[in-house]
Order: sequence, then C-alpha cells, then structure tokens
Amino acid sequence: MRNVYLAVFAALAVLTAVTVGASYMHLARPQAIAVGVCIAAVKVSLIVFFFMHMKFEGRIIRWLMVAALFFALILLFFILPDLGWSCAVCFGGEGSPMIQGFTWGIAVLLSLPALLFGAFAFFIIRSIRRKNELTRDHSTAI
Amino acid sequence: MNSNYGWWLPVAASSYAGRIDGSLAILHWAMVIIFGLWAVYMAYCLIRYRSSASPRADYHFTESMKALTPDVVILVFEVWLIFFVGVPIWAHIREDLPKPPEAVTVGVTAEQFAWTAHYPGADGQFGKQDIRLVNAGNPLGLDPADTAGQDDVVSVNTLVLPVGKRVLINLSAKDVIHSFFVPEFRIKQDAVPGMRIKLWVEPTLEGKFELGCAQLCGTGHYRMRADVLVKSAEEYQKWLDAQKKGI
Amino acid sequence: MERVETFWSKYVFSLDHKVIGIQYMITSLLFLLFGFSLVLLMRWQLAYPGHPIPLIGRFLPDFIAAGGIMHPAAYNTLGAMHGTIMIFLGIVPLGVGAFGNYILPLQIGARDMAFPRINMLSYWNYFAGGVLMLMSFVLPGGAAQSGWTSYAPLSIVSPGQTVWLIAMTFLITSSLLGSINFIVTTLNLRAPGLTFSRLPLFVWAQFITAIILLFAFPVLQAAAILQLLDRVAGTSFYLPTDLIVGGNILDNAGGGSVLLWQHLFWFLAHPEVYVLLLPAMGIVAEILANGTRKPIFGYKEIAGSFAFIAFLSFIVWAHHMFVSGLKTKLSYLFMTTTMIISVPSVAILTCFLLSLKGASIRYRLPMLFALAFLPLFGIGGLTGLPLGFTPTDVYLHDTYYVIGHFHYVVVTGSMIALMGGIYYWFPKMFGRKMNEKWGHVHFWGTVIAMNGVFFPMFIQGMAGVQRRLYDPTVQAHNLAVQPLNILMTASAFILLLFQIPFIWNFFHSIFKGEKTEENPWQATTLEWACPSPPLPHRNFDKEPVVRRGPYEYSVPGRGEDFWPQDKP
Amino acid sequence: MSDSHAMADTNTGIPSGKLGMWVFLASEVMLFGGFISSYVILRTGSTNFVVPGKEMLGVPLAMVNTFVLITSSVTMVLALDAIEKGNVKGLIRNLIFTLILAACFLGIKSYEYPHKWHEGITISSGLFGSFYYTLTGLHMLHVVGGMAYMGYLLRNALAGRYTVQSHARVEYAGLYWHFVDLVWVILFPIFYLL
Repeated sequence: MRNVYLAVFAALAVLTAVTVGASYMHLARPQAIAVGVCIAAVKVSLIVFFFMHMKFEGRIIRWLMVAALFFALILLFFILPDLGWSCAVCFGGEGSPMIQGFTWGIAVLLSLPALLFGAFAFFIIRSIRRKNELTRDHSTAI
Repeated sequence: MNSNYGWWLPVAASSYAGRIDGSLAILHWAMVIIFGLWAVYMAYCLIRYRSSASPRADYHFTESMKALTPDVVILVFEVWLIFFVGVPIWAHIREDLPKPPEAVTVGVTAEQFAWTAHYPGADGQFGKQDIRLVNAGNPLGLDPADTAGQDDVVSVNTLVLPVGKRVLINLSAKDVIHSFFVPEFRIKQDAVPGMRIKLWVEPTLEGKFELGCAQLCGTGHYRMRADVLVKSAEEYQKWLDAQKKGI
Repeated sequence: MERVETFWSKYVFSLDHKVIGIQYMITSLLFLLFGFSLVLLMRWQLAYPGHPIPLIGRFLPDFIAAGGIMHPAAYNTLGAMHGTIMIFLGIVPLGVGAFGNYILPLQIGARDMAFPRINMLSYWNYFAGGVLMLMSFVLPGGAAQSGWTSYAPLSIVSPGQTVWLIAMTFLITSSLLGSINFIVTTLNLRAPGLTFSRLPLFVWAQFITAIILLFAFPVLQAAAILQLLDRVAGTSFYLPTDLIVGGNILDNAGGGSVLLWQHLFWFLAHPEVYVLLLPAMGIVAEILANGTRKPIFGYKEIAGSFAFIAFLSFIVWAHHMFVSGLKTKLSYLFMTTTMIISVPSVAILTCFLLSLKGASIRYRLPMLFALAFLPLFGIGGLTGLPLGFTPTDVYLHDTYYVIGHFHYVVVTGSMIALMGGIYYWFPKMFGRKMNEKWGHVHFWGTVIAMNGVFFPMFIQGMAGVQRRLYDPTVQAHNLAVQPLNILMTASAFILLLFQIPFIWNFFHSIFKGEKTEENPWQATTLEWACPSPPLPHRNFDKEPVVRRGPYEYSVPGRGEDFWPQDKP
Repeated sequence: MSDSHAMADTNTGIPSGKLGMWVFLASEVMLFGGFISSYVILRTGSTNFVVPGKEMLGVPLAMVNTFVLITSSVTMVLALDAIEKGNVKGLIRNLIFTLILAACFLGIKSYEYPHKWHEGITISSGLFGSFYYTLTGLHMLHVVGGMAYMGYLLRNALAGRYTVQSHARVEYAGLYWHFVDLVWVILFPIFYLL
C-alpha cells in the first residue's frame, strides 16, 4: 500500500501546482471558477478514496457522505437564486435570463434526487419483499 | 368601535382582497370538512371498538393501499388549489406591477417606530437621498441641492391614497426589518433594509384604515402605526397641494 | 470498564444511559415549567395592558417592570426567551434526550449507548447551555429580545443577544453529540434478529430525528457564529451598507445580506420543528399499538413517511419567507415542496386513525393522551394549509394565526404525546405506577385549558392581530378581539393549576407509587422484557433474541392477546 | 488487508468507533458547507464585496502551506500503514513528522495573519476579510484539535499501547486529519485563487 500512498501524494502536489498556475493564467471568471472547482474536486476525491480508505468501506458510510454532501449542496443552490443573482441592476427585472436559468436549474436539481431516492427506495422494498417471501414460508413453521 | 373590524375578517378595501378572502374561505371550508369527517370516524371507532364491545382486536386489518385514499383526495385538492387558484393570484399580486404613468408612485420608508411616506410631487421624480443628511427635520435625508426633490412631499405616519387608482409602493427600511401590513387591503410585505421592494395596491373603499408593523422591530414595535386615508381623486390632489414641498 | 461507583459517578457524572435519560427528563421538565411561567407574565400583559402585575409586580426590578407595569423591552425578552427555552431547552431534550436516551437502547436490546462518555458529555453540554441561557437574564446586556428567530439586523443592533448565541452553540454541540450516539447505536447495537423491518416505530422516529439533527444543526452553528462575529468583531455578514439606527449611521463595512440569516436559520428551524414532532409521533405509535391491542395500521407507510418527511424537510424552509422579499419564482417552488410534505403528515395521521378500526381499545391513561393527540394534532396540521399557501399566507403571516398553528402542533401535539410517554414508561423507569385518579384530573384539565388558550388565537389571527405586540390595544384593528385575550389568560392560569397534580404525582410516585411488575401494560416491545428499573449497566440479564415484529397483538390462535418480541 | 477492516461484532460489520467518526465528519461537512455556502452566496450576490488583489494575498506562501498540509496527510497515512504491519517505531516516527508539519502549518499561518493586517485586510475591513479570518480561523482550531488528538496517540504509542490487533484509534485520528486537510484543499482555491 505504501507506493499507492506515495503516488497519491505526488498527484496531489502536482494538482496544487497546476491549480495555482491556472489562477495566474487570467482566464475569464466562469472558466477560472470551473477549473478551480474541478481540480479541488479531484484532490478531494483522491484524499477521500485513498487516504480515508473509502474504497473499502461498507455502503452505509458511502451513503452517509453522499447524503451530507447532497444537503450541503441544497443549501447552496437553493439560496443562490434568491440572493446570489440579485445584483442591483437585475433586481427589479424578474424575468432576467439569469434568474430564469437558475430556476430551471433548480427544477432539474430537484427532480434528480427524487429519481435517485425513488430508485434507491424501489430496490430496498423489492429486496425486503423478496426476503419476506423466503422467510415467510419457514418462519410460520417454527 | 370602528365598524371596519368584526369577528371574522376586516372589511375588504382593495381590488385583490376579494380573491384572497375567497381562498381563505375555500381553505377553511375544506379544513372544517376534513376535520369533521375525521372526528365523526374517530368517535365511531372509540365507541364501536372499545374493549368491552370488541374483546379481541382484528389482527389482519393492518395493510391496505385503499386506506390511503384520504391522502390522495387531499393531494388532488392541494394540487388543484395551488396550480389553479394560488399561482394566478400570487402572480397577480406580486408580479403584475403597474407602470408609473397610469399609477401613483409612493415611496414608503420604515424606521424604528414610524412610517414615512414620500410623494414625488408634480415632476414625478424622487429627490436624491443621502443618509448623512438625515436629521429630525429631514427624516428621509433629501438632498436640498437636487432640483427633483424640490417639489417632493414627505409625510410621517400618514399615508394618503386616491381611491380606484393603482398605487405602486417602493418599500424600504432604514435600520431593521419591518413589515408593511394593512389588514383591510390584505397586503403584507417585509421592509428589508438594503433592499427596495416594489408592491402595489388598488384601494376600492374610501375611509380611514390602519397601517401596522407585522415584524418584530424593537421595543416600539407595538406602537408603530400610521393612518391610511383613502380619498377621492380631487381631495387627494387637494391634500397633496396643501402639503409643504421639499425641505 | 467497572469504575468504583461513588455518588458522583453513579448519579451526577454517570455513564449509564438510564441515569442520563432521567437527568435529561427532570432538567427539561423544569425548563418547561420555567418557560411556561414566562408566558404567564406575557399573557397578563396582553390581557390587561398597562396594569401592574399582581403579586410579584412590586418585587421586579425597574428595568423589567417599573412600578409593576411591564416594560416593552422586558416583554420582548420574555417572548424571545419563552420560545428559546421551550424549544431548545424543553421539548427537544425531553423528546430526544430523555426518551431517546432511556428507551432507545432498551427497545433495541442493547446494553448501553455506543459511546457512553459522549452521551454524558452531551448532557453536560446541554446543562451548560441551559444555565448560560438562564444567566443571560442577569448578565450585562440582558437576555435576548429579538424573538427566538433572532432576525438580523434587529438581533445585531439590539442588546442581549451575545450570551444567547454562546448558549446556543453549547446546545447545538449537545444535540450533535447526541445524534451521533443515536445513529451509531441504532445501526450497530441492535439485538440479534432485530432487522430494520422489525424495529419499533419509536426507534424509527428517534433514528430519523437524529439524522435530521445531524444534517441541520451544523448550519445553525455556522449562522450563529457569523451573527456572533457581527455583534462582537465588527464584521457585517448580515448588515447591508448605510444602516442608520436611532439617528446615527452604523460604521460597518456593509455588503452583507439580511435575508442570508433567514435562509440559514430556517434551513435549520424547519427540520427542527420536525425534530419536535417525530419523537412524539413515535410515542403515539407505541401507545396506540398497545392501547388498541392490535398491530399498528400501515407500519411500512408510517416508517416510510418518517423518512420522506425527514428528506423533504430540507427543501421546504423558505415557506417561512414568502413575504420577506423572497423572489416570487422561488416562492412557487417552496409552495410546491410544502404541499408535497403535507402528504406524509396526512398519511401518518390517517394510519393512526385507521389503527382504531377493528381494535379493542383499553382506555387507560397513556391511551387517553395518545387519543387526544390525534384530533388536536389534526387541527394543528390543517391550520398549516393556509400558511403554506402563498395568497392566504400574505394575510396570515406573522399574525396570531401562526402562533395558534404551531402551538396546536407542538403543545397539544408533541407535549401531550410526551406526557403520555411519561405515564406509559414511568413503571419501567421506577418500577412504580403513577396515580391513575390524579392522572385523569391532569389529563382532562390540561386538554380543556390548552384549547381555551390556543383556539381563540385563530380568531385573533383572522382579525389580523400581529404577533409579538406588547400592547395590542394601541392599534384599532385589534380592539374587536381584545376580550379574547382575557379568556386566553384565564385559561393559561388554569392550565398552570392543572400541572400541579402532574408534578405532585410524578415526584410522589417515584417513592410511594403502587409497585408494578415488569410488563404492566402487557406490551410486546423489548423494553418490557427487562426488569423495571432495568439492571444498571446491563439492562437485560440475558441478551434478548428478537423473533418477530414489534406489534404482535391479538395473534389469532394464541391465548394471550400479546406476543412479546423476544419470547419463543 | 489489515484486520481493522475485519467484520466487527456489530450489526453492520463496521466498528462503532469508525462509524461514529464518519457520522461526525458528515456533520462537519454540513458545518463547513454552511460557511462556504454563505461565502459563495455573498461573493456572488453582495453589492460591495471587495476582493483584494493576488499580490496582497501572498499566494506562493499559501501554496507552500497547502503542500505542508498534504505532506502531513501522507505521513499520517504512512503512520497507519506502519502500525498495520506492526512496526511501532514507524508509527511513532510518522506521528512525530505529522505533528511537526502541522506545527509548521500553524507557524506559516501565524506569519501570514499579521502580514495581512498590515495590508489592511482585517476581520472588519470587509466581507472578504471577515470570511477569510472566520473560515481559516475555524480551520486552524480544527488543526489544533487534530494535533492534540495526535499528541494523545503519541503518548499511547510510546507506552506501547498499539499493536497489530488493536490500533483503531490511530485510524480514526487519520480519518479526522484527512478531513481537516480536505477542508484546506477546498479553502485554498476559493480564498486565494478565485
């Protein structure tokens, strides 16, 4: 396992240098944010999967961290349209494309977890029901 | 006692008050019906299934999708209510803002324990405001140098509106959150410092109404009130001309 | 880890989840009584504004009631502290701390919580937060006076909020430590055979409440720290530029947003109100199943609804902000999510009502409380409809209608269920029964007096009486319904009188109550399988093995009408 | 694989301590999530959010700081790897390295703060300063907490308390430390680079 850790270490160091370099390249704001966030996300996932052994953990812990991240993102993306884009100019303009875009973004964001949880719940119920069939025929026997 | 207020809702004195009262009535009738059915059903069960009348409970009555029909009924009722009643009214109240030429524009600024109305005067322009000029005599900090502000009218704790015309209110606050609430107009909007929020109302009844603050704003929250006088168009104009202009 | 058992380690710094449960219970009951007495002062001021407070008026210091007549700032302080104490120091610690700590490990057949030391730390954090909250009355700056919601900028410019914020961080830490304990205990320490589909609904409720607490409370911790810095360190997270307070211009850097506090606060506070509700629903499910001698109707629907409510409660919060300058597009979204969340609540109530059908109802004391919960919580739930629906919320927001709504849900809902829980598990905690006669007196008096206090609030709300008014008679539109205040104040005092038999009954029966054996209610869940009071540090003499579902009552073909989970 | 991943005697097979640490980290995600959301919201929405120029922020020094924290994260994982192979001396060596690196991180920060005060970025100078000191201050508190945790581990390791069979606490400290490093990996770009 030692060389895996050293490899991850090298990757993190290189990524740090890259992200600093990218910030000196004076990209346009949205691109700069995108690059910065993506590099940070890669580094975070490297740390979580290798250093924190997430690769070998049970699914309960994986679901726990997914839920935590999900609720944190809800906080971000639900408040943003209200304060986020209320710049002085477009405050009055309800119909400004930015707010419209964001509202549709949220609608998609809302349907995604609903689908996710729906599928997740469906699989669980199906497995419980199948297990009940198996145990029912011999549980009443005892 | 003032005849505007009774045991149920105060008198409806604005154009959309009727529609809001309608929604209130629909909802309260629905609640009474649902609660009534629940109560009748529960009373029946309490008597019919008391231990002396049914010594052994029924083990099998624990699962039936049919039993969730009341939820479906309430959900359908709510879907209808929101998309066919709620959204139209809410869009009408919030986003159907009148344009200046055909609407009277009034600036209302809330501060700790007083409402200050600001009329643009004949030129229809609001004077520039600067908070460094705020003092007892000049509650809104109007800039004397600015020509647009010369004909502005500032009235504290008295909001005079013409009947039958749509009024566009620019609501703001100086210090903490207050809430512009006139029960008779069925209108409520928080006055948030740092934001200038637009709302509109069309008074349909002449008379004296009351503007209160609905958001806790300090020790004087209970005495923060102003008179709302709805007059005919001529009297409104007469009142406006009689007021002191500018600073 | 047998430590030498001294008085201190046995009763004060105990690691045993049962002792910590009782510590939570007695502390939270005392806080509830204190919070309730604050509201009696407020009710007196509302019924007879400007008249000196009887009896204790003369002794109050001048800044509270000069010459016996209450000062407006004191009224706001009472309002803010009443809300804070009842929610954060009263009902949540009673529902989650006391019942959760005591009953959850017993119901899953565990010897103790997963982390006993963290459990003790959680109680003492709660105790420190409570003491600090009480001391804030006398500390310089006084107690908080901008409502339990402490909206910025009022909470930043008015005195008395700093100690409140520090006490809140203690309470939040206590709740977080508690929720970590509950989640790990429920996941890891269940008795053999106790699968998730055999968990009692009380354990489901506590488990899901712990998950809500885990994800919601840290956000309030962050918001409280930001507000504390705004007050103390001159930052301006919530202060916009150019604020002028009391004639002088605030010299802050500005740029902050007032709505940010409301978003962060309600992101916690809405899941928090479900934290107040879910333990009570868990208790009602237990008592209903036991009282109707029948498996609860729709076990899977109720457990599923708990989980669905928990998930939805995180995307619903801005229905508190419809008139606060929220974008209208967003209010459509939150109106729809509020409608969706009303579905599982109705589903739970329908399942409870349907479990009465085909039952054999025994009208004993806990069952009375559970039955009273159903209609009263029904009123609370239904009156939530006009508040979640924007056109009617425009009129009803921040009026007494809102106060009536949440008191019906929390007081005649959760509080009644928690009292039922006390009567139900008292024999298990102390091996003795509470006096039935005084119990009935307390039940009927409390239910009637509660309705006397809270139902007129709906009428006042429709008349447009705003909330948190020190003296409603100043505004003309409140005069029509002012006589109702006198009725409500009288009912509030009667409610206090009817609590006396409960307090006397509670403490008297601990020592002199009628002795009972280990399963007086003939219930089926695991906590009744161990002796009462359960063995210290071990609970069960031999570890129970679970063989069937939690509510196997009136199984056809069996003599007794209950089949405990662990019996063969 | 090392035995610490073996099936514990709990229902889920995960030892309670590890599950408890992960649940605690979930609440920490929400805590930092709340702060970072407020920062992003005010930075995009606020009317006057003055962002100081890069030269005032001292980006090269911060890069070195990030590098230091990542190295401490690696030495922590090597410490865990050592004890899983039973090499107690390796555990102690790496723990000491991690502690030194953490102290070095705090040292660089304590140099950076006064430097920023002279630049005029103070906690009440503007929203950027307020958020910067609040978030990095809270992160430093977590670093100090982590160092105390590792000091406790070092004392036990020197007393020979940890062996191949029982070294769960080392793993939990590792989880916590990696989380603290992870938070800095997020804070670094949002404050210094964007």
